[in-house]
Amino acid sequence: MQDIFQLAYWIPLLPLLGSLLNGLGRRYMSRSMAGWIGSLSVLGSFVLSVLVFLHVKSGHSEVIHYFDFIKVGTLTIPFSFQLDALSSLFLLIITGVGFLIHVYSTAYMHEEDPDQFARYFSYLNLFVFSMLLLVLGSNYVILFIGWEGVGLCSYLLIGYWFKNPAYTAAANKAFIMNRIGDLAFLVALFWIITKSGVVGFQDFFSFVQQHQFTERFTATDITVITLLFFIGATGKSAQLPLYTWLPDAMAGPTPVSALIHAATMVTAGIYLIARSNFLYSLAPHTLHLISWVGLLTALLAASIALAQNDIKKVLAYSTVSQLGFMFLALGTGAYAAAVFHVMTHAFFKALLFLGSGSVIHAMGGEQDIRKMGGLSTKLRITYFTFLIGCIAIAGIPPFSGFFSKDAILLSVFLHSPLQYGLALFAALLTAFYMFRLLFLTFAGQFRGTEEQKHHLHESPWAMTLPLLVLAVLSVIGGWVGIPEVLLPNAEPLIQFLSPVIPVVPHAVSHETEYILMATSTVLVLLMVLAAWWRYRHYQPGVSTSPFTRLLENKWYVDEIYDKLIVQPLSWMAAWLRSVAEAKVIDGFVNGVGRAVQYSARQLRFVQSGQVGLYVLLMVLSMAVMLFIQFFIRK
Amino acid sequence: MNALLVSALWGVIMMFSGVAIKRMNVVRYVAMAGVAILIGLNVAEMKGWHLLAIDTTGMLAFDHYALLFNSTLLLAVFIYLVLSGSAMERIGAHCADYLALLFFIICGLLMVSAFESLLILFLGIEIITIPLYILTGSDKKNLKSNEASLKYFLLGAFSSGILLMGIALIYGARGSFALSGVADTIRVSNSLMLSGMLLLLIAMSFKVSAAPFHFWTPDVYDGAPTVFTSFMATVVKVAVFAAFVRLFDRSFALQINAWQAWVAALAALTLFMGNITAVFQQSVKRMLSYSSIAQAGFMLLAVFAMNTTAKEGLLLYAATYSLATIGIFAVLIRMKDYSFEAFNGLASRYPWVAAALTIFFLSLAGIPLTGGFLAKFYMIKAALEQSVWLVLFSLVMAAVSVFYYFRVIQAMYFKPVGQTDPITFDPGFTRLLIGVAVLLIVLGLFPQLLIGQLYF
Amino acid sequence: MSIVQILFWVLSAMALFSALMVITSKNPVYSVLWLIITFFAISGHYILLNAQFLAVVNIIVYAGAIMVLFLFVIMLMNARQEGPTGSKRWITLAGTVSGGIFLLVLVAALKDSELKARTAMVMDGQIGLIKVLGNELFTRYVVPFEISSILFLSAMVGAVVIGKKD
Amino acid sequence: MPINYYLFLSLALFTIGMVGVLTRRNAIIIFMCIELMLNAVNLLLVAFSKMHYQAAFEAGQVAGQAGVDGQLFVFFIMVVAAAEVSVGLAIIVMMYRNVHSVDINFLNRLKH
Amino acid sequence: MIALLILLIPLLGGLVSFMIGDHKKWVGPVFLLAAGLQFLLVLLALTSWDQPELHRFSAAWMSDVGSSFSLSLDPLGKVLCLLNAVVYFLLALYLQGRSMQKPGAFYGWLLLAQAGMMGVFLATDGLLFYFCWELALIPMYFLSSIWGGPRRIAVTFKFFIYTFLGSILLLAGLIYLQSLTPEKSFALDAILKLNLTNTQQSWLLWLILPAFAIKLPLFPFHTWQPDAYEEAPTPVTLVLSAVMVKMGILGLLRWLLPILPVAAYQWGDVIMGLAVGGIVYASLIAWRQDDLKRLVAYSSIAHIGLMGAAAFAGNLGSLQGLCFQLFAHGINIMGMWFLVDLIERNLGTRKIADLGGLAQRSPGLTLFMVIIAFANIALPLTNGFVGEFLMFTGLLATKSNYYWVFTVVAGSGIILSAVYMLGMIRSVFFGEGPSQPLPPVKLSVQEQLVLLIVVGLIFVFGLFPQPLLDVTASYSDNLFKQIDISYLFKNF
Repeated sequence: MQDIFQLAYWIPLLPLLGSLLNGLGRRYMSRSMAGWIGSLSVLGSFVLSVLVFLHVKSGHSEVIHYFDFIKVGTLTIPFSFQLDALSSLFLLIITGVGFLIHVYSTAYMHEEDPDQFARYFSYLNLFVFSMLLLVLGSNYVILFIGWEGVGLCSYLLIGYWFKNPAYTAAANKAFIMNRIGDLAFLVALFWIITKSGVVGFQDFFSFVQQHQFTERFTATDITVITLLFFIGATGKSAQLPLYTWLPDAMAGPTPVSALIHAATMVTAGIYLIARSNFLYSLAPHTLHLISWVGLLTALLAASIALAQNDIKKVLAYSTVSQLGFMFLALGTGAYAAAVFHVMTHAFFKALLFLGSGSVIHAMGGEQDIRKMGGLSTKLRITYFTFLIGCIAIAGIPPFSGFFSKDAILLSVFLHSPLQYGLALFAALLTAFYMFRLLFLTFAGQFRGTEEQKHHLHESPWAMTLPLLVLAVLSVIGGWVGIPEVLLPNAEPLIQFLSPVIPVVPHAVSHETEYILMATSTVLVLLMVLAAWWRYRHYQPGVSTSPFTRLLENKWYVDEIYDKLIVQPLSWMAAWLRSVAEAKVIDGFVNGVGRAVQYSARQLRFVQSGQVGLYVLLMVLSMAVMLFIQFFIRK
Repeated sequence: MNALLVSALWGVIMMFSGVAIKRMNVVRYVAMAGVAILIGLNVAEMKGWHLLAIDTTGMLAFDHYALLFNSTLLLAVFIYLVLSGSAMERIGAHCADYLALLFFIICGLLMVSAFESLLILFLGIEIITIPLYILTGSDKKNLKSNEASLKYFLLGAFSSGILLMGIALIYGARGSFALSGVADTIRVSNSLMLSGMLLLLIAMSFKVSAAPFHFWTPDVYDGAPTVFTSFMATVVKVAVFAAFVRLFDRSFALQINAWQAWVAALAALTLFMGNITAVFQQSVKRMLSYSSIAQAGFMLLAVFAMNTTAKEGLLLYAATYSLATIGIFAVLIRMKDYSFEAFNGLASRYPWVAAALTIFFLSLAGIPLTGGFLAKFYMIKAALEQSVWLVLFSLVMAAVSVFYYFRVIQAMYFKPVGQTDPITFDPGFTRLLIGVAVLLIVLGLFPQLLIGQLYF
Repeated sequence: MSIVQILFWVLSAMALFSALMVITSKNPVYSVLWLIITFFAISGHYILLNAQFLAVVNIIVYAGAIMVLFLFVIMLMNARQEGPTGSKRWITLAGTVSGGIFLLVLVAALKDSELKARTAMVMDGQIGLIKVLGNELFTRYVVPFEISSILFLSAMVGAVVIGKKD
Repeated sequence: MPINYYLFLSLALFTIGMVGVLTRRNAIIIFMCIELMLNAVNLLLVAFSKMHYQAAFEAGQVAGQAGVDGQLFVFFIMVVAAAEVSVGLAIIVMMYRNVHSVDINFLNRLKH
Repeated sequence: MIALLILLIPLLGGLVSFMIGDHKKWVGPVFLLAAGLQFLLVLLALTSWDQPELHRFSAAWMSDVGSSFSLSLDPLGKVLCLLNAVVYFLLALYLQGRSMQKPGAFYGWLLLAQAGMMGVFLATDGLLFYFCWELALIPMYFLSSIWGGPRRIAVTFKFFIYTFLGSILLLAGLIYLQSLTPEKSFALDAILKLNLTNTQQSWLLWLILPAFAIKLPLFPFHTWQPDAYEEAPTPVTLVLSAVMVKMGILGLLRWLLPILPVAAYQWGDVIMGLAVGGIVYASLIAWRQDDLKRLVAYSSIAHIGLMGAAAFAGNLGSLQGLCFQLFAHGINIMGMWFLVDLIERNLGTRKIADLGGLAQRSPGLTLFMVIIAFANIALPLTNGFVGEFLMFTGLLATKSNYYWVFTVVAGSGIILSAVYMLGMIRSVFFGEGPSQPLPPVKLSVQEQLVLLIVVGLIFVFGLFPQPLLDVTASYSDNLFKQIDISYLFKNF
C-alpha cells in the first residue's frame, strides 16, 4: 500500500488527460464518448483518492516532491504534493461528488451539440484537475495555481453558453471578483516569501515554530498576512464584500453550479484557512474579524434567499450563507467543524442543486419557482431526494447538516453568546427559505403552462442515480462527526484531522450541549412549520412589502457596487483616455512639436529680406556683445 | 604651398582654355585634372615631397593638419565637379571663367587653413569672397541671383570692415600680425586686445554664418545658382571654419576665458535659429541653406571646445558634411522644382538615387552608420568636457533637425508620385552618387581612414 | 599748441565733418565729393604721421581712381535722388542709436587701456618712406604681394563676367 | 600725438561709416560708407604703426623694422579695396540694368 | 565567433533580400531561411556550443575614440537572442505566402532590424551599443512608414523623433562615461570599474534613462506607442512590441543599473512610482479602447510598467523574474499580435464594435485567443505567471519605503488586466455577433502551426520555467551583487 502515494500524481493527471482528450478531440467525439471519458477519468481519480484516503487513515502522510518548479537564489518552489488528512478528505469530496456530477451531466447536457458537449466535459475535467491541484499542493504556490485554475474553469463554465451576453458578463464578473481576492492572496504569499523565504506548508509551519520567527515576523506581519489570505478567501468563497459574483454564476449549467459553486471551488477559501490554521491561531484579531464577516454574510445571504424566486438563486444565496457559517466556524477556531461542514454541505448542496437541475430539466428550462408547484407527484425521486437535502441543510437530526451545524453553533456559543444568537437566527432563516423553496416547488398546484405540464416527467437514471447517492450521503454523511455527547469515543473526523488541525478540547458541560441541540432543533422544526403554513397554497401576484422588495433586490448591493466602484472607475478610465492621455500627456508631446513648428513659422519672419534690417541686427548684437563683455562680464 | 601655386596657375589656364577649347565638357575635364593634380600635390607634400620649396617668410605654414584638411576639401571639390560641374554650363556662357574663379577660390581656401599672419587671413578671405560675389550673381538675367549677389557683396564688404577693425586693434595691442603674438601673457585682459578679438570673432561668425550674423546666408544661398550654392555651402564654409579654429587656437589661446562663453552662446543661438527656422521651409534649397547654418552651429562646438578631439572632429565634419551636402545639391540641381513635393515618390522611380539621398540626409541628421553621426559624435565628445548644457541643447537641436531632413525622405519614400515632368538621372551619375554615399558610410564605420592620416 | 596739434585738430575736424556730410547728403554726387574730401583729410593725417607713401597712394588710388569710378557710375545711372520709398524714420533712428552705442562702448572700453600713455610719432620716422616699405614689400611681404595679384586677377575676371553683356 | 586721439578719431570715422551703411538705402552710398570704414581702419593702422615704431625707437632700435607691418597692411587693404570696388560696382551696375534702381529696399525677393 | 555570426546572418539575409526584391517568389523563402538559420544558430549556441570562448568576439574598431567591436553572448543576451530568433522564425513561418507590396524591401528591413536588435543584445561596447540601437530604429521607421496604416507617416515620424531624442541623450551619457574612464574607453568593463560620485550618477541617470524609458515605453513617455502600434503593419508591430521593447529592459539591466546603482536606488522610488502608476493608468485606458491594436498596445504598456518597476526593485527575485518575463512577454504578445493580424486580415476590421460572436464560427481562433489572453494576464501554469510572480515577489521585497504601495498598485494591474482582456474577449468572441454574421476565420496550416508553437511555448515554460531561469541565474546573481548597495547603509 505504500506505493499508492507514488501513484498520487495520477489523481490530478487523469482528469487533465480527460480534459485534453475531450478538448482537442471534440470535433471527432460523440456525446457518449465524451461523457465516458469525462466520467471515467474522474472515477479513476476517485478510486485512487479512496486508496490514498485509506492509506492516510492508517496513519501515513507524505510530501511527494516531483520537480523544482521555480528556484531563485535561496527561494525554492517545488512542484510537490502533500498527502495528509486534510487533503485526502478534500480529495474524496472533490472526486466523489465530482464523479456523480459528471454522470449527472451526461444526461443533463444531452441536448448540446456533440462538440459543445465535449467542450463542456473538457472544462469540467479541467476544473477537477485544478481543484485537485489546489488541495494536493504542498505549498502556497501550487495551491495558488489550482486556486487560479478553478477560477479559470469557473469563468469558462459560467460563460459556457457564450452567445448569451448576460452569461458572459456573469463569467467576467466571477473571474474579476475572484482576481481581487487573488491579489490579496498573492500579496500575502509575497509577504511570507519576503519574510521567511519558504512557501511550503510544512516548511512554513516549522519556521513558525522556530525562535527566529518572532524576530522576523511582528504581530502586524502575522495579522496582515492572515487578513490578506482571508481577503483572498472571501473572493473565492463568496463572502462579504466579494460575494456578489456567486449568485450571478448561476448562469452556468446547473451541474456546474452544483460542483463548482456549491460543493468544491467555493470551499477553497475554507481549505486555505484550515491549511494555515497554525498561522491563524496566532492572529486573534483576524479570527475575530473572520467570525463577524462569516456571520454577517450568513445573515445577509439568508435574508436575500428569503425573497428570491429563481430556484437556483435561492440555492446560490443559501450557499453563500452556508459558507458564512463555515467562516464563522473558522473565526471561532473550530477549523475541524468548518471542514466538517464543508463535507456535509458538499453532499446536501450538490444534492439540492442537482435536484433543482432535475426540476429545471423537467420544466423545460423554467427556473422561476412561482411558476412551479405540485411537482411532487410527477418527480417523485427528485422530490424525495430534494426533501432529504432540505432536511439536511435545515439541520434536523440525524441528517448530516445537523451535526456539522451543531458543531459550529457549539463553538460559536463558547466564543460569544451574541454571535451564537445571530448564527442561530441565520440557521432558522435557512430552514425557512429552504422549505419555502421546497413547498413552492413541489407542494400545492402546478402553476406553469399546459405545455410544461404535459411534458413533466422524471429525469433519466443518469440524473436520478447521483441524486439518490447524494441523498444517502446527506443522511449519513454527518455521522462521522457525531459529537461525543451523543456517542462516546465518536467524532472520528476530528480525530482523523488531528495531525493537521490540532484538537481543541472544549470545556462545556453535556447539559449545555443538550440544551443547545434541543433549542435549535425545536426552533428549526417551528420554522419548517411556518414555511409550510405560509406556502402550501401559494398564489402568485400577491403584493409585496417594501422590505420584501429590498430583499428581492438583494439589498441593492450590486447597484451600490456599480455606483460606487464600477462607474467611477469607468468614468475615470474614459477621462484618462480622452483627457489625461490625449490632452495632457500626448498634448504635451505634440505641443512640443507644435511649438517648434510655430516658432519656426514666426522666427522666419526675422529673415525679412531687408539688408538694412540685417545690418541693424548685426550692429546691435555687436554693440550688445561689446557692452556685455566690457561692462557686465568684468 | 605647391598646391597653392598650381591652383593659381590652373586658374589662369582655365581662363585661356575657355578661349582655346570649344567643347565645354573638355574644359571641365581640364578643371577636374587640375583638382586631381592639386590633390596629388597636397598628398605628396604630406608625405614630405615638395616640388618647389618656397620661403613664405613666416606668412604661411602648411602643417600636417592643414594639408590633410586641404586634401579633404579638394577631394570634395573634385566630387563636386564630377557630380555637378556640368550644371555650370547652363548658367551662362562663361563656364571656363567660372572654373577659373573656382580655382582662385581654391587658392584662398588653401591659404586660410594655413595662414600664419592675419594679413594672409584677410587676403585669403577676400580671395574667397570676391569671386563668390561674382559666382553668386553669375545668373545675370535672374533677379534673385542679382539680389543675392548684391546682398552678399554689401554684407560681405561690411563684415570685412569689421574684420579689419579687429585686426587693427589687435595690431595696436600686439604690434604684429603674426598669429602667435609676442609675449601675449601680459595682455590677456587688455581691453584693446579683447575688443579686437571680439570684432574678429564677430567677423568670423559672419563668414561662417553663425547667428546672429547669419542673415545673409539663407538669402544668398537661395538666390545663387544652385551649383554655386553647393560649393559655397560646403567647401567654402568648412574652410573658413578651419581658419576660425586656427585663428582662435593659435592666436587667442590665452584669452580663452573671454571668448569661449561667446562661442558657446553663438553656437547655441546658431543651432536654435538654423534648426528652428529650417523646419518651416517650403523649398528644399532654402531648407538646406538653413541646415547649413545649423550645421555651422555644430561646427562651432569645435571652436568652443578647441581640443584635439575637436580638431579631429572638424576634419571629419568637414568631409562628411561637404560630401553629403554636395550629393544632395547634385540631385537638386537636376530638378526643376525645389519644393519638397518635387521629391514625392522619387524612391519608386529612382530607388538608387533615393537611397543615396537618404544616406546623405541621414548623415546630415547624424544617424549612426553614416559619417555624419561620427562627426557630431566628435563634436559632442569634444564639447562635453567643457559644458554639458551646451551639449544637451545641441542634441535637442539635432533631434529637431530630424524634422526637416526627414521631410525629404518621407516625400521620396512614402508619398505617391506627384509631378509629371520627368527628371532623368543618367546611370553614371547614379553610380557616382552611390559611390559618395558608400564613402560616407565607410567614413561612418572607419573614421580612422581619415583621421588616422593626421598621425602618419 | 604746436603746429602739429593744430594741424591734427583741423584735419580731424575736417575728416569728421566731411564724413558726416557723406552720410547725410541727399544727393549721391555730393556724397562722393564729401568722401573725397574725407580722403584728403585722411591723407593729411598720413603726411602728418610721415607716412608719405600711403598718403600719395591714398590720393591716387582712392580719391583719384576709386572715387572717380563711383562718380562715374552715379552719373551713369542718373540716380541723383533716393527714390520715393524713403528711408523709414525708425531705421534711421535705430541705426544712429546702435552706431552710437557701438562707438560709446568702444570708446569707454578703450579710453583707459594701457595705450593711454603712448603716443604715435608724428612728423618723423623713416618707415613711411617708399624705400623702406618697398624693401619690405618685396622681401618679407612678397608672398602676400603675389597673392594679391591673384586677387586682382579674379576681380578682373569677375568684372568681365559680370559686366559683359550677353 | 597721444595714440588715443587717433584711436577715437578712427573709431568715430568707422562708426560714421557704419551708421551710413545702416541708414542709407542707395547701394552705392552704402558701398561708399564701407570704403569710409576701411579708411578709418587704415588711419588707425598707420597710427599704430607709428606708435610701435616710436616704442622701438625709444628702446634704441633706430633702424628697426617696427611698424612697417602696419603700413604694408594698409597698402594691402587698398589693393583689396580696389578689387572690391571693381567687382562691387560691376554688381551694382548689373543690378541697375535689371531693375533700374540701386535702392536696397527693392532687394526683397529673397526672404523668410 | 558565434556572436558575430548571430549579427551577420540577418545582416546578410537582409541585404540579399533587398537584392532579390524583384523575384517575389524567392523573398519569402529567403526570409525563412535566414530566420531559420539564425534560430538554429542561437539554439546551438545555447546548447551544444555553450562554451564561453565561442560566445565572445572582439575586433579593433575606432580605437582612437576608445571603442571596439566587441560582442558577447552573456546569459541575458542568450535569452534575448533566443527570443529574437524565435520571434523572427515564427514570423517568417507565419508570413510565408503572404502577398504584399515590395516584399523584398519589407523582409530586408525586417532582417536589418533583427541585426540591429541582435547587436544591441550582444554589444559590450558603449558606442557599438548605441550604433546598433539606432540601426534597429531606422528599419522600423521605413517599415512602418511605407507599409503602415493611413496615419502612418506622421505617427511613425513622431515615434522616430521621440526615440531619437531619447537616444541622443543616451549617447551624451555614454560619452560622458567614456570621458571619465582612465583609459578613455567605451568598453562596458571599463565603465563598470568607475567610481562615480552620487551627483555624477544622478546626472547620468537622467541622461541615460530617457532613452530606455521611451523605448519601453514607461509612463509618461509612452504616447508614441499606441499610435505607432496601431499604424504599423501588424508584423512590424509584432517585432516592435515582442522584441524591440526588450532593448529598453536590456539597456536598464546592462547599461544603467550596474553602472549607476546608487542613483538607481535614489531615484528608484520615483521611477518605480511612475512605472506602477503607469500600470494602472494604461490598464484603465486599455479598458476603454475600441481598437484591438490599441488595446493590446496599452496592455503592453501596463506589462512593461511592471517590468520597469521590477528592474528598479533591485533584488534577485525581481531580476530573475524580469529575465524570465523578457522571454515570456515576447512570446505572449507575439501570439496576441498573430491573432490580431488574423482577425484584421480575415474580417477586414479590428474595431471591437464591429466584431462579435467570433466564437461561433471560429472556435479554433477563439481557443488560441483565450489561451494567449490568459497567458497575458499571467494565469498560473502559463509562462506569464512565473515572471510576474517573481517580479512581484521582488517588488514587495524592494528596499524602498513604499514597497507595499508599489506591490498593491502594481497588483491592481492583475485585476485590471483581467478586466480589459476578458472584456475584449467577451465583446469580440462571445455573444451573438453583428446582424450580418462575420465570415469564419480560416487558419492555414502554417498559421495553425505557428500558433500551436506559441501555445506550446506558453505551457512548456509555464510548467518548466527552471531551465530558462537557470540560464540567467548566474547573470542575475552577478547583477544583484553589482547593484546591491546595502553596504552604504551599514554606517547608519
